[in-house]
Amino acid sequence: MINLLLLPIILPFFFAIILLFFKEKIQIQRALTLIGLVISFIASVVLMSVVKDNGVQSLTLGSWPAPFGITMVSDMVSVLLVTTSIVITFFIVMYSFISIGKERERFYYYPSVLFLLTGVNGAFTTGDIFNMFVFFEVLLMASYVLIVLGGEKKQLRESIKYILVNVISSALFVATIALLYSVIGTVNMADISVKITEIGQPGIITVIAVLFLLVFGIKGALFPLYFWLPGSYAAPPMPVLALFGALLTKVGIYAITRTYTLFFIHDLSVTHELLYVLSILTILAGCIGALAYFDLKHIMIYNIVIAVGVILFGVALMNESGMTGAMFYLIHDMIIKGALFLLIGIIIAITGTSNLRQMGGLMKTHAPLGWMYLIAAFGLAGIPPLSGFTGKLLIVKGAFEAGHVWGSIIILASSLIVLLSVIRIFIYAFWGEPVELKTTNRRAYRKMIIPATVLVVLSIVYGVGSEWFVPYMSDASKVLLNPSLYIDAVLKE
Amino acid sequence: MTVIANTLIVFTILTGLIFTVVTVIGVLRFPDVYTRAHAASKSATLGVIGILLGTFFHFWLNEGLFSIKLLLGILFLFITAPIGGHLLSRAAYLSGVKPTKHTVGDDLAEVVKQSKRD
Amino acid sequence: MKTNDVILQTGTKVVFFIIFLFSIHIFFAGHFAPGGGFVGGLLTTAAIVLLLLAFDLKTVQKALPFNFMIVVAIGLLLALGTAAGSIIFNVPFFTHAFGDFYLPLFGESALHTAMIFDAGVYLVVVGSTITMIQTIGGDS
Amino acid sequence: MEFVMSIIIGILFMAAVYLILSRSLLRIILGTGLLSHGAHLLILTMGGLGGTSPPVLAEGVTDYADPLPQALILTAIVISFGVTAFILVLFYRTYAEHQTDNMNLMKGNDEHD
Amino acid sequence: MMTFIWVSLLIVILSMLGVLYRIFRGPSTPDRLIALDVIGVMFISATALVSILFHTAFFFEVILLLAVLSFIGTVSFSKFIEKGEIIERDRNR
Amino acid sequence: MEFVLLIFLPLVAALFVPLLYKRIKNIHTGWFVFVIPVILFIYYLRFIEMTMNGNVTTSTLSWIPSLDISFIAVIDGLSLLFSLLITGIGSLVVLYSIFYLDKKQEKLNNFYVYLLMFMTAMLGIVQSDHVISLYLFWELTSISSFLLIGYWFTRDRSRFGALKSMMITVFGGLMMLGGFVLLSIMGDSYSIRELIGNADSIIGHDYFTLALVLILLGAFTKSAQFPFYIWLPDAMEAPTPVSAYLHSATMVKAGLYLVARFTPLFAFSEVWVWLVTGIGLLTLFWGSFFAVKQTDLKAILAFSTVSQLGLIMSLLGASAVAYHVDGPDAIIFKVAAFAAIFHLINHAMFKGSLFMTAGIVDHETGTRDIRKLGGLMSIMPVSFTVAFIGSMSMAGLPPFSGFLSKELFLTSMLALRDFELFNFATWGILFPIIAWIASVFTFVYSFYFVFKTFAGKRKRQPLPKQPKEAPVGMLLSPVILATLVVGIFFIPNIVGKMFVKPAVVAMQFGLYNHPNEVAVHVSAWHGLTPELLMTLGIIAVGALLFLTMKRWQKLYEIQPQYLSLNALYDSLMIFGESGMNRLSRFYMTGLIRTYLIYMFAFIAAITTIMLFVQDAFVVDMDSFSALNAYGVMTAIILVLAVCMVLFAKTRLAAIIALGGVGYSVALFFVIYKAPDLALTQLVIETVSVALFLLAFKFLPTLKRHGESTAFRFGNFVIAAAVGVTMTLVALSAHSQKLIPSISEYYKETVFTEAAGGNIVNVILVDYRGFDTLFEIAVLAIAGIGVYGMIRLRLARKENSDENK
Repeated sequence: MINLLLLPIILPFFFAIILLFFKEKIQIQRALTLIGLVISFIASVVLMSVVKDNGVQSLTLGSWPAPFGITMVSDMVSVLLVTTSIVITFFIVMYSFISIGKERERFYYYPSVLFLLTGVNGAFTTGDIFNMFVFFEVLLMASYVLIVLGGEKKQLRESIKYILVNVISSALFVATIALLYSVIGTVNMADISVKITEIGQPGIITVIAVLFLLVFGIKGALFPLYFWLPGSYAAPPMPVLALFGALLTKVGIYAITRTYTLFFIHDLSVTHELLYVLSILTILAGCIGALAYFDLKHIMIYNIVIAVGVILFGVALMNESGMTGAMFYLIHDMIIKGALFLLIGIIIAITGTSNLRQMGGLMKTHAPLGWMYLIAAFGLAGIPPLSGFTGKLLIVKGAFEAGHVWGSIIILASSLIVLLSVIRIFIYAFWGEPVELKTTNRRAYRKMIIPATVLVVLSIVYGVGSEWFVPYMSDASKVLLNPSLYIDAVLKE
Repeated sequence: MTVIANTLIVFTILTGLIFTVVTVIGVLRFPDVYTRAHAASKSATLGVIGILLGTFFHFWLNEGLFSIKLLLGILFLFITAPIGGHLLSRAAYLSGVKPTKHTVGDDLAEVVKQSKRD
Repeated sequence: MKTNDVILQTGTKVVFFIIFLFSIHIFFAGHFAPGGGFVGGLLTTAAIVLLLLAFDLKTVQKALPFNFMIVVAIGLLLALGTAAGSIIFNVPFFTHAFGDFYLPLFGESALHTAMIFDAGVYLVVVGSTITMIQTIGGDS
Repeated sequence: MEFVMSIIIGILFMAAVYLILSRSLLRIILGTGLLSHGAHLLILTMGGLGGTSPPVLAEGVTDYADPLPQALILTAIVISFGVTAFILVLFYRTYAEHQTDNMNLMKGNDEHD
Repeated sequence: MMTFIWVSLLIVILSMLGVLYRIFRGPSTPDRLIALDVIGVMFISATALVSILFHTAFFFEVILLLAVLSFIGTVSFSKFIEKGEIIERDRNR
Repeated sequence: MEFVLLIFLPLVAALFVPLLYKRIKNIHTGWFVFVIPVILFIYYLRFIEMTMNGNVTTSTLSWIPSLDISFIAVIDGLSLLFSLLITGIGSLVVLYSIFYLDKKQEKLNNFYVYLLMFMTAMLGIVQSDHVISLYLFWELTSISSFLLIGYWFTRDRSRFGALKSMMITVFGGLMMLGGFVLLSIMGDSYSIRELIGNADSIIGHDYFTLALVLILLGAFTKSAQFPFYIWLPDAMEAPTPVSAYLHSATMVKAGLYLVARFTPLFAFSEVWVWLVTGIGLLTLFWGSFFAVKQTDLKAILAFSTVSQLGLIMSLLGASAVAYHVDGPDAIIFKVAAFAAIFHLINHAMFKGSLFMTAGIVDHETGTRDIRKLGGLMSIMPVSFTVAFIGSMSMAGLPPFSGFLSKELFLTSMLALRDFELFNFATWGILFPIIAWIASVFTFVYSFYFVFKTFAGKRKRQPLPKQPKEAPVGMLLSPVILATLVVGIFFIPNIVGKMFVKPAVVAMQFGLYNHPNEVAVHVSAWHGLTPELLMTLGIIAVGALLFLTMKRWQKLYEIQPQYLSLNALYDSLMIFGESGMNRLSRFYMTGLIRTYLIYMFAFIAAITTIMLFVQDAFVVDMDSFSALNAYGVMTAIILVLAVCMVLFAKTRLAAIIALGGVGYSVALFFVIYKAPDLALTQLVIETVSVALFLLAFKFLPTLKRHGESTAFRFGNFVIAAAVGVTMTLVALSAHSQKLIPSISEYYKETVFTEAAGGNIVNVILVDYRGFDTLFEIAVLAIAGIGVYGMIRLRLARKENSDENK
């Protein structure tokens, strides 16, 4: 089954198309979406085991030899991300059943989600830089639809900003690919890597590297390109926000990671130093935002920014600990962000506001929610043995090994800020004098808390059972640190 | 043969060119929209048809390619150009562009006024 | 004021078919000459737009009673199906097949699965652009 | 010629950025349009402007233009068409809801309550 | 022969530039549109001449296409000027 | 037996607590919980024999073996002592809580879950040999104490105190983690004992001092040293059993434990001695001085805890000096180690009992305000006795255990004076002086605590509750502790032999081979030494100060509120909220234009800088193709069209101009031999124009919205920067075509392999068909989006609902 690595992309795509036929039949849409996701998940798990056993899988589409057709590559990094994305989407879709509303469901909400997943998985898997652009567009287009679906005033206003920024970044992306093509005449990622090595990364390639960083930095919310993110992400309904928070910035991070470990590895003192500085600044900027707001959504959104900084910091180190840590943290962040956004969504649904000052005492009425939230919050802050710890530990270790003392101390201190920001939510929303709640539907509440709980449990398993994941993560970092593994798999013969 | 062919080609293209130049003069020099539209829709169409015919002959006679596409194009232009000219003039009139002072009569004005009253 | 568009409508009836045929031609020409699914699709769209301009949404809807969203879906399925056919033969995705076949009516003719893919492209382009134009035009 | 093209690309980007930074929604859309034109021309230029014949097989022609950038541009054109259409509708819907097309009045919800 | 075509092309292009003046000058929108229509038509001529020069038939599609598009453009612009909306929902209402 | 598992016993038991609480209503849940620490205590007693012989036992439970992370439990003298304190005092606290907390009113399930969790955490800290698992438990104590302090979560003070303690201790913990990681890199191991074994390689390392400071930050925050002590008084919002547990015997001792544990590694550092001793003494003084200011019973005890912790800390610092000296001098610093451990035990006893009595007073009178209390002696005789014993021990008076350790403390401080290492000589005199002054205040607050509460007259205004003696059950625990306080005074050497000496051996690793070598003999009477004189002085001056307290207590009011450390913390937190808010408000304007300006400016700047710094700006005229008349003309048309877009006054003109730009681009495609592109571009441009015209019905006319000249100029500068950058980069990239394109392949194979003629189209449907597949997907999604956007209008629905 040589096409196996395509299935996690093709299956959501296929089901999304099928859903287009069932516009008014919401029940069928729901069922098909779940079925599609489950099948995709199975495919991705099989793929993961294949990658684990046989190393990097690659397939050049259309039976063309490698640099000429489009190559799809599944290494451990991509397959991990793909699997996690599918899992998270699954739970968010489950959550959407209750919270998104019939209206949106009728207007192609589920197909859009699946298209988004297609784009995300495609971007994770592709081995061709222009094809990556296409997948970026798929996921962006789907995200435009999702962010604006419903047409509320605020949504429309923020969508404009979101789309504007992404249009600019897309144009820049195309331009950068063009520049790269001009210099080395290829768009296949493995081939690019080989050719850059051949010419030894002259200055112009370094400039292109910086441009790539900027392009992906816009998508991945790197300082000073993240400004658009908080406002835009706060606009759409909660499941969409959860989807964005868990998946979208990660695509940018993945792209930076990929390009900065596969292409631009011959002038680390410039490119990676820049990445290093920017990621630290990203962390700081995220911390400022996370503290500045009293709005649940905004606090969480700024935590996305912080996480971006932490992960890229790990990547910038370019040593084994840092890279493994970054991978650990990346997956952790996807799971925990998904969980936290869902939990916050429940809080907002219960209290009817996202302003912390108008909440209080939920512990008396919704204790399980409180405990789930607290666990997730500690997980986010990297309290052992929860999921964020291993990654952060390894990143810090990597930073010390690389001699970046202050960087790692900032990372550690940022954990404190993260903790403060999320615990503040706990203290204000769950502790304190209870405020009067609007009457909520207990059944809906119970249905909503299930997917969130499962995600939290997953994150706990991920943290406590780190041992099970270490081989996968170290495989991932091995591929990232040894581009030859990737190249050999693509340009075999 | 070539000479005859070339003569034909040159003749048709030249005709086209002349009409084209006439169009430009018309569009630049005529006093109002309606007269310009006249120049544009009639002579421009003739101009392009001439040049296209020349091209058609060139490819047919010199390069041995009988292009249906070009003929189709000529036909198409022949049908559409007047429609376009008509629509533009009407649009201009209905959007209230005044004709030049030299205009003798304006029969449409009555009708428009009438229907506006209704 | 209320105007009739008799000239336009009559012309359009002819011109529509010219454009449509031209678009089909361009679509089929695609593999060997400039053209292909995109341009073909867009040109068909242009033809339909012309119809919409000359008549109105309701009339065109009656004349072309498709749900264009379904057309999009069919097009996507067609494109994906062509590409995914290779999964059955366990060759890399998107491996096209071509060859000379003897067809009863057309005689010896070259068939290329890429054509089917291009047809998918054509349908999607037509479907989605017309959907957009119809919905915008139908907006109040 | 590439020199001229590079300057054209610069001008397109410049005009696009200028328009995108303005206050009026409509001008912003115009800006995004120009931006994509700039990007497409950039690909074309970067592919090299040489080549005496279009990349369609013909007898006796050996010097074809580089087909790959053209294919990439085609993809990009279609995508930006989709995006432009979407943006257009988004903008007029926004205008309908907010009753303004002044970006300054759509300050957004970075409210620091 | 080729020289003649070259010269013709030059004339056509100069004509286009001449008409371009009308686009900038106006004074009314229909004026501009007419000029635009003319430019579209001349564009077709230019393309035809270019294809003679280049000895290639690939631009014939372009020619036909330009004709089609120029027509559609003209129709939609004139409808826009006339009615403000180019596609009506139901004109019999 | 794998005793590492026993660490988790309380945690596992905690899982059953909610169940028991729900099912069994009649019996106080505390009774079930009580069993756990008792079992553990008895279990740990068995190890005394072993540690007395200086033996060590370990037990491992692996967690992430691939990363070399596991739970390694070690029982040696030090960890055993702490384990016994944790479980022993834990049992007493649980016992006490059974009577203190009402089973009907309180959410006992939560309380005991937290408490058990905390117990696990503490056991984990003291038994962990692996730094990562140590850190894990360390944070677990922070979390469980957060929950315990915030137990009455509706109270604002509880929330505040919980957050404060967590922030400060977690901060320390994180820094400590950094230190641990550094250590593990330097010593190539996570195991503390292995690290100590590799001390030689660590000491010379560049990061040695940094690691030391980071780890000390952890210890200082947890042990409430100056200036981090501020969380401790606020933590008194917790129920009293919790205070008794956390702040006498366990949590705050974790920092001391850490310092003791790492002494063998860091003692070689001068910085260590200075910091630990200096901060310890400063804390001792500071805590004791401000304890007298407090009016809340528990606050007095909190500050006394701070000061006592400082005392022990300074002793630990002094004990590190033992590594620097040989011979007879060393003995005194070895005594310091003994004193530290010994005082730690004593402190656990008397402070536990004191907290419990404070709780009893609170419970029975309804207030903890010392100004309202007085004369309770007759009503609550047992409580008074316990409090008296505890206080006297704290003040360092015979015949209570505190006296003995206090004497040893003074001895050590005096020794530091005489000791000429690290330039102590000049400043050394300060050590005994500060120690003495601090001890005076210790004396004062001890008396203050016990006598203002129990002695004197009853205050006139009635207490919230009618005071009475506490029930026997509640008194049981404090009485046991008080008995121990007295008992230890009479058998100090047995205690020393059983507990202190094994601990000292573990702490001063490498100096001894066997606990018996610790040559310290404690005796109540050791002649008329300077220490004794100092004690006498303390009593005299202390008594005087206590009697005149009313007169000078006002002095505290001189210190303005805003100069305190609490104010610093508060302002930090406020800065974290409103300050950050203001900062963020400053640059997060909500205007997309602002954000775009940041982005564009950054993009242009960094790209241009890189271009020149990397010497990448090359313009190679030879690589360019010749100027082409059509090209130039098209370029001119394009630029004209762009200008028209820029300066268009009406929207129609703008759209026409945009179309013009599009057509010019198509013209370029024609010129540069791209017929497919030209076709597509033309059609798309036309369809787009049609779309625009279609949408114009809904769009406003073109307005500038009062863009000022400055505004436009700003836009222009940014735009120009971006434009110039793009030009420069494009030129450079084109001038450096280093590797020929791969597209020759397509030209060669298009007919033979792909059976096509139009290479571009074949690339689109075959070579790169995958792109096309998803590109049409983009178009399809755009269609969906447009459809949904126009047809689905929740906003309007909302509005119309409101209008009804």
